[in-house]
Amino acid sequence: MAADGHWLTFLVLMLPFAGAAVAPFLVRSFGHNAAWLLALIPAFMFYHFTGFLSSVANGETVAAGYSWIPSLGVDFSWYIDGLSLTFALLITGIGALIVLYSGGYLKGHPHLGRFFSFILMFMGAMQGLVLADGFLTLFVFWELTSITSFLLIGFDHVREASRRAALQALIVTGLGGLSLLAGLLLIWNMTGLGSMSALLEAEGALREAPLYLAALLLVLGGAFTKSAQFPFHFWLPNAMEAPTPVSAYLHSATMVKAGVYLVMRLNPVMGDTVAWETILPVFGGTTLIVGTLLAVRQTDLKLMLAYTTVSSLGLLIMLTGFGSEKAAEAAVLYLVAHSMFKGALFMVAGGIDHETGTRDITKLGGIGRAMPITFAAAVLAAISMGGLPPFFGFLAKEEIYAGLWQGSGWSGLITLVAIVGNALMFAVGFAVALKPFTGPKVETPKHAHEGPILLWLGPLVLGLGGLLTALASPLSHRFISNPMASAVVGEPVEISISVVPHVGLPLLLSVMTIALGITAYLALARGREIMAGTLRTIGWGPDLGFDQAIGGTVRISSTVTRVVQSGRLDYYMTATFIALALALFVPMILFGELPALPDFPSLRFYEWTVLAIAFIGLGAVLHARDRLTAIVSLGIQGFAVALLFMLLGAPDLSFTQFMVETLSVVILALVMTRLRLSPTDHRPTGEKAGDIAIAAVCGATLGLMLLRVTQIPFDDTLSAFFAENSRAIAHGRNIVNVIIVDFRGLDTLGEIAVVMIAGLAILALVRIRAGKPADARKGGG
Amino acid sequence: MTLYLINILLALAWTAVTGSFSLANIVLGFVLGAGAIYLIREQVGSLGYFARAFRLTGLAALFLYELVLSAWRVAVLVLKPDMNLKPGIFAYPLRADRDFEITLLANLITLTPGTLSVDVSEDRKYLYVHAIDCSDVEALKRDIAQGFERKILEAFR
Amino acid sequence: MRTLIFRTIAPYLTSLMVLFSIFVLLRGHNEPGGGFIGGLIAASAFAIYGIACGVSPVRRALYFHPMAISGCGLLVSALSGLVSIFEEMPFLTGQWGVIEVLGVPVDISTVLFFDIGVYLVVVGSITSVALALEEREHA
Amino acid sequence: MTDGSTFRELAELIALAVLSGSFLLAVVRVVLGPSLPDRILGLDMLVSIAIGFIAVIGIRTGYTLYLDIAIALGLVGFLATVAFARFVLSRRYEEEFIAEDTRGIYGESEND
Amino acid sequence: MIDLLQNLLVGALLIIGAAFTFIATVGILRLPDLYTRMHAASKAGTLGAGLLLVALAIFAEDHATVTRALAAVVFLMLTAPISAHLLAKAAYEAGYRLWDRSVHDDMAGTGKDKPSDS
Amino acid sequence: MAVDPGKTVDLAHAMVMKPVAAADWLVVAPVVIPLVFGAVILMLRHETRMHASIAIAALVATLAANIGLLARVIETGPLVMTMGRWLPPFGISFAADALGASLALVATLVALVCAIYSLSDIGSIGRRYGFYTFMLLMMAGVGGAFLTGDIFNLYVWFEVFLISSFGLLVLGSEHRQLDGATKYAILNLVATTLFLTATAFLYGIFGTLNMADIARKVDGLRDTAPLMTLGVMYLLAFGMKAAAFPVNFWLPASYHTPRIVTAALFGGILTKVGVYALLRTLVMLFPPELALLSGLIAWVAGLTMVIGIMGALAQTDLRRALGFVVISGVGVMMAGLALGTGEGLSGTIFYAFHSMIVMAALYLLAGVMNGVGGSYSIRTLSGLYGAHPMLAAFALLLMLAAAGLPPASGLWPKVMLVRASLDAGYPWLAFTILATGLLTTLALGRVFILTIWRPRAEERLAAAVSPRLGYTVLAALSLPIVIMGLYPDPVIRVAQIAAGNLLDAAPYIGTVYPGGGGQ
Amino acid sequence: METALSATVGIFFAVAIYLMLSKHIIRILLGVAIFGNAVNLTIFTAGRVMREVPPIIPEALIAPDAATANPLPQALILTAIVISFSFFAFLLVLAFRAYQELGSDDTDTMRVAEPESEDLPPLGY
Ligand code: NA
Ligand code: NA
Repeated sequence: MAADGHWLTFLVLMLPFAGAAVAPFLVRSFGHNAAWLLALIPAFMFYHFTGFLSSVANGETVAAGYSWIPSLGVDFSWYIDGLSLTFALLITGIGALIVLYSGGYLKGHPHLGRFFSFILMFMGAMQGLVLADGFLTLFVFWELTSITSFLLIGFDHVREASRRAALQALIVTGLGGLSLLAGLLLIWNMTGLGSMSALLEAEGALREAPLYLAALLLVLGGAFTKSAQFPFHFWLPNAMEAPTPVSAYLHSATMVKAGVYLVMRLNPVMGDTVAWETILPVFGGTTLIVGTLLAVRQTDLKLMLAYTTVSSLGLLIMLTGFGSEKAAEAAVLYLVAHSMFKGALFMVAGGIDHETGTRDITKLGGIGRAMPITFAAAVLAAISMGGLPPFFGFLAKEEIYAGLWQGSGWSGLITLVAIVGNALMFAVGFAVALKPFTGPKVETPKHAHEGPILLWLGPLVLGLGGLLTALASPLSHRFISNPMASAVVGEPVEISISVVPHVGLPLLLSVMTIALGITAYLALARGREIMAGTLRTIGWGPDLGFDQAIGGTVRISSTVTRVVQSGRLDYYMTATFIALALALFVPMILFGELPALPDFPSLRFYEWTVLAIAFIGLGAVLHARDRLTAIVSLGIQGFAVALLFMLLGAPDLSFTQFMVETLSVVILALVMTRLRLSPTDHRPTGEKAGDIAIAAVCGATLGLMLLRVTQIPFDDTLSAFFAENSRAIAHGRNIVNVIIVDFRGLDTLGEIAVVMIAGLAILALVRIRAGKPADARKGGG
Repeated sequence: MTLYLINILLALAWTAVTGSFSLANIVLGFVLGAGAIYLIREQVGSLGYFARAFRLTGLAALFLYELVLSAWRVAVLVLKPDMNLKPGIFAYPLRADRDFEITLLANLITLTPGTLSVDVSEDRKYLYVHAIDCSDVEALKRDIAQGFERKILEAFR
Repeated sequence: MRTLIFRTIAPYLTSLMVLFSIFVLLRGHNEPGGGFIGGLIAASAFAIYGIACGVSPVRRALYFHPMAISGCGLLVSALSGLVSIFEEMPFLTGQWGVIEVLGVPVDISTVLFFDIGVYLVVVGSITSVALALEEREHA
Repeated sequence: MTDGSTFRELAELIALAVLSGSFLLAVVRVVLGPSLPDRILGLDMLVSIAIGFIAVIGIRTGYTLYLDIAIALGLVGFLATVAFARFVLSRRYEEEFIAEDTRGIYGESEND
Repeated sequence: MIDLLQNLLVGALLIIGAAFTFIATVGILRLPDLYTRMHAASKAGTLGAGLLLVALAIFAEDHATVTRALAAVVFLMLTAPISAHLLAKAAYEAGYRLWDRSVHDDMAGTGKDKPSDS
Repeated sequence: MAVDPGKTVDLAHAMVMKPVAAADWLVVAPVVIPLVFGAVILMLRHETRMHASIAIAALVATLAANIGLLARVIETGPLVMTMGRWLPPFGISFAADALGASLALVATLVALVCAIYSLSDIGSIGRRYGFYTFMLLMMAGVGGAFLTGDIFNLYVWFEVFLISSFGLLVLGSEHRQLDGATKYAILNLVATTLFLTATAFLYGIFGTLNMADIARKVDGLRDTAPLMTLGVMYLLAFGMKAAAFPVNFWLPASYHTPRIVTAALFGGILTKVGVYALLRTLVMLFPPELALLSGLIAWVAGLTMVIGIMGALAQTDLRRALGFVVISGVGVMMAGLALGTGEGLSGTIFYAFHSMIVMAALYLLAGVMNGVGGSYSIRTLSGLYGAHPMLAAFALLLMLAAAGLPPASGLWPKVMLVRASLDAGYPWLAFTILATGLLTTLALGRVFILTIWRPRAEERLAAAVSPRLGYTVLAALSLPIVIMGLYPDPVIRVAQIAAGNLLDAAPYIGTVYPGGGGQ
Repeated sequence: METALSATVGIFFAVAIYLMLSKHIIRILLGVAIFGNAVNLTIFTAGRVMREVPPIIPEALIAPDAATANPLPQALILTAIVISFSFFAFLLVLAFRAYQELGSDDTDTMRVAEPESEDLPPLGY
């Protein structure tokens, strides 16, 4: 990968993480004013990216990076085109405003430094996500956004709702992340292409790949969870537990758009298929309607905005997946507009909350006089949101209707969905922007007055941004909309729409939307009641479902674990030996590894006697009425084995076996001295039969295996070598002993280590007694 | 004890002189050494040494005899179709009072006919003996007193 | 179990058995036996001593803690394997030599020390177990 | 005519046969008990028989190296019996245990 | 001639030794109580094993074997009575009563048969 | 007749005549050093103050030897030493390839960190009754298992670390320990005994125990010998050691019972030895059998992952939950074994490195949490964030690592395994691996929010134990976790070399038998 | 001979496993001991069997002049015996201590590490 000249971009990619590292120290020195310093980081990044504007506007792209994991063929690489550049500018630009806003909003918070760290880390992750070229680069940043958002949502971790929301976001987006990873790896496997730029170049490769649909579903799993598409939308409103700067930044302007970004990014290579153009509009449209309906139900400013965000995300997905070039252009315009107006409105909501102590829209009114700048910012944003000229939102809305209406029934349905959704969003948007500020003054917990500059600068800039970008639409189209739309569509496109209304169907539809919106605005209180009633009737939703899923998972896990890990040794042993029986029996039968039929063994009478003694001993152990008899009987079989070894030319073995058997019995006797045991053990007959069956199968198969093994011609090279060299080189006549101390001395070294450790462990067992911290006796010396 | 050491030294000298360390040669050296000491018995006061050696030999012989005899009796008893047993434990009053003597006596009693040492009383005055035929306790006591116990006391005092 | 009869004879029996165990250890290279069996016999001897006369006399007789003896044994075995590093030979290569003791040539080898290490480990560990259990008995 | 080795070999076989029988009988005592000391006695007997067996095998095969095993067995078999005796002693006052343990031969079976 | 004598002696000792061993086992099967059985084991058993070892000693050619065989006999003689004593004492003190047709028991009432220590 | 054979026999027929450089001793150093120092510590029973320093010094030396060994193996290929100078296969060969050397290195690193943490976790009684001896001997056993080239010798080292782990497990004799140790000991004993039984059959078939020798003989015996049954026996025996479902019971029954530093040692190291043995036997010795077993092993892997993580979800006691997390990790490693491909195996090997460090760190983290929070129960443990933000940072990092999320080490092996699964036509295995990652996130995420974030109801307790030492060891373990997460390339390279050595045993065999023929 | 030993081994294994399936530790331990013997006999048989000729080189020879029993399995078994003895001793004492502390040798009743009635972990957040 070409590295030259791109180090600055790499630095910019890393810069927010460095900022995260120093943020706590800056806060320690400068308090909340550190925001000014820290805002320089995104500002610098923004500045860096503006440098790409002209070349990207000319249709150039930058794909660069460093070799990261060559052993896996993975690069750390980035790709700058209209799409990623726009996102990068939004992220850094809004990011700078958010940093400032945070300084005001969380002024005096004991963990402000930590907050800045988190938000900067998030910024780095989000920026990396949109710029990433390599799949794994993308995935890493994708997951980092989930993790940092977990930290940010849970920032106010003392509250249970915060913790719940944080975990919920982590799990839902984590689910999506893994789905995305699977999708990306599948794409990589199918096409051999591991980066976006490569994929974009080989345009048709993916669409024709055999598992296209699987890959699509997996990738969409990532996109839909991240972008809160129905039915995964529930985590987003809950994430409003986060401090408002987080809501404004992550949950409206940036992170939730990651899914939209992904869909847009893949549109040229995955779009234009029936699946794509069905799944996206259906889910997007549903999300749009559900989101707006739920938004109507809310009284909390942030929640109202959150649900309209859900709707907007649905709208974006619907537009991107619709399949027409115009719709894609509309998505681009709407995305930019939304980032500005929604970010502004969230900050306004936060400002109101900060200054009045409440966010409940029914408890707010008439504070416009006290907070004029905030009011202005709110109105600016709301107009854009309502799609009124001369704001950027208006351009977007015109383009939406131009893109969706194609005369067919399907497009009619989609257009209808868009109209209803837009109208409701219009209503909610203005409700947020007007209701608290206008009308009679309502008493609020805190006495409202205008906040400090840090609190109103951000919304005001963004509100004005919606106006300026629209007014200067040729410029914004040239540098922003066109390059981005080209990237989404996959070929150069030219957007011409401007603030000057063009008479036509789109304008008509816009007027319809506004009319419907005003109606809805006026009937908002009534609509709220209806929705509340409806939801009460349904009584269940994905949010509740999440709790049930978690609880259910834990419960099922617990049940399964209780069965599998029963805590009873005899179950464990039974399972183990059933496994052994199967492990021996099945392959032996399946692969024909049974022994040939042997001759009847010819043994000498005393050899038979020894075997008989062994069997009698075994029988006695089994039959023993009490354990003591069993122990003594154990001695018999050990004794018989020792005799057997003696008869089979193994004096050392016989010697050792005699000694060991005797000592075992001695230790048993010493140990058993203090044991008061019930004389018998009970094994129900059924259990007995099962145990006998298991034992018999294991025993029989092991015996058969041994017989089979001995029927193979034996290679005695090793023993011949030992016999030849035992005395000649190793100076010992007892070959067995020479093996033990010389040929295979290492075995013996390990063996005596075992003996030593066993002795020590037994000493520890005997001497250390629970609760009594010391070994009582001094006798240990 | 000193004489025993001298005897061993003589045996070693013998083997060194003859240049063979074989077992037979050592035994031969020991016997010859004993003979040499016997020659000078009056000068070195070794009468007790030999007397004790003879008594020990006598004890060993008695023991072997009794062992074979007892084994035989047990064999006969066991193989008889009708075992008319009158077993029991009796307390044998000890004359020996040194640990070593008591132990030796107890062991010898165990290895010999129909008797088996079970325990020594706390005050070491009595040896409890289980006899397989306890019909005449006094005769048993007499046998022990005049057999093993006497021989032991002779050998070690 | 500290009966007069047993107590009187146990020390002799113990020394006899220890002697026998060393015999078994030393001839292991040529005849059945070796460090492990020798160690077991010696440990049995100490166990008998302990049962007959109590644990303290055994501990006094051994002087070192049995587990220290065991550790020493492992060390001896491992070190005897390390000698060969000086001869540019692999771990556990037997080194043989003859030293003169009072004019008598005596074969010594690292292999012998290895076996002695085995012996010590076994004596130490098994004795430790036996004594610990026996001691608990009278606790 | 002969150096008597035929007789010796015959004697070896007889001894082995007799010892085999003894083994089985001793095992029967161990298995039957009825009391713990009876079983211990049986085990002790087994050791004695094994020592003899080793001697006979030594003669029969000419490998006298088994002798060391016999010596060790004698010594360690002793240890086993000592330990068992110790075990028996330690349980001395468990009336219930002894009552059950001895019922078979000292109690009912003799009287009934 | 020496060979013949040796073989005959070895053969005889083998048979006698084995026979004594067998008798001992019959004894421990037939005799009525633990204490009487111990007579069989400690006498006939020891003698049997001892004789077989002696047979080996006579059969063996080298001194080392002879010495060890005889040492084995000595060990046996040394340990057998002690284990008999310990087992008998332990059994008695543990409360294993004599055979009910025993005629004499001087140990009864010495305190050995009932709890004496705590 | 004085036989002085050394002069009359041509040693070259029996012995390696090439002098052995001192540097070649690197291959046994990881065994000999801990063994010797373990014995020395035992001899100094009462000098408990010296124990820790000796143990740490020994482990540092072992670590150095391991580093040297791995460097050499990577540079020049497998390194062999046949003990006693005997020609292979007559002597016991130690044969370090990238797999064994790298696993030994990571295990030693974990042990060293645990030894440092033990300074605060193990008192003088524990030391006196052998904590450090157990620990060092366990490491000797683990090192031996990783480095030996002889299958019976492998059994011996298994037993060495097994008995040492018994010692560690019972140290303290608490009730739970005794119960846990009983199950652990009996089930593990069954496993090693099965291993030994299989080895007996193997010896009966091959007439040799040297793994290189087996590898070169195996093709000639394929038609005549019951190798399938043998392979299944090894699978079962080592699967048990690795705690694979359905023979994983011993692990959750015991790992939560001993001192936390012991649990960390176990959780980090022990199961991986089982995984290693599976790789060594099945991949290197019985590849066609492995191919036939692939489907079965894949099922085992999947079930192990799922059962493991479900167990973790169901626990209240943090340590018990971690025991189940260990099991689920074993499932992930088994997945690579099932695939049997280069990428799958290198994923498994990388995952083993990762899992050793992360699981040890998680247990140590639990220990520190207990130290400052006074409990292992997620029901009562809470409010740690306020007083100990560093702890929260470590907890988060380790949670991410265990779940396989960036920027920690767990991501890459999972990526490799998922890719390999897709390649090998096991999409459901890939799915299971990923789903397990999600459930791990859930399980540990719950732990995180409950113990770290949830505020404490009552007044915060003063920390019973200073977490400083805990932070030190957590930092020491976090460093490799983050490095492996951000720059995994060197580790992947090692894992790939190791996997390559397994799949193509020729270099391994060639090093053990330099002449090509051998005998 | 191998046939008889294989059958013997099978019986040993069966008995051992049956005992190990018991609930009582002492019986399980007896099973473990027999298990060990079974494995030793397996190793022995797998190395093929030969009667009576011990692998010891006669004094007069430099190497055996006739076939002897296979020494390698014997050496392996020695190692295995020692190891299994060590484990047996440990398990025995462990069982003893467990009995002392937990008051039972029934594995069903000594469930301290994994108690029977464990409630669910907290389901909240
Ligand atoms: Na583990
Ligand atoms: Na050995």
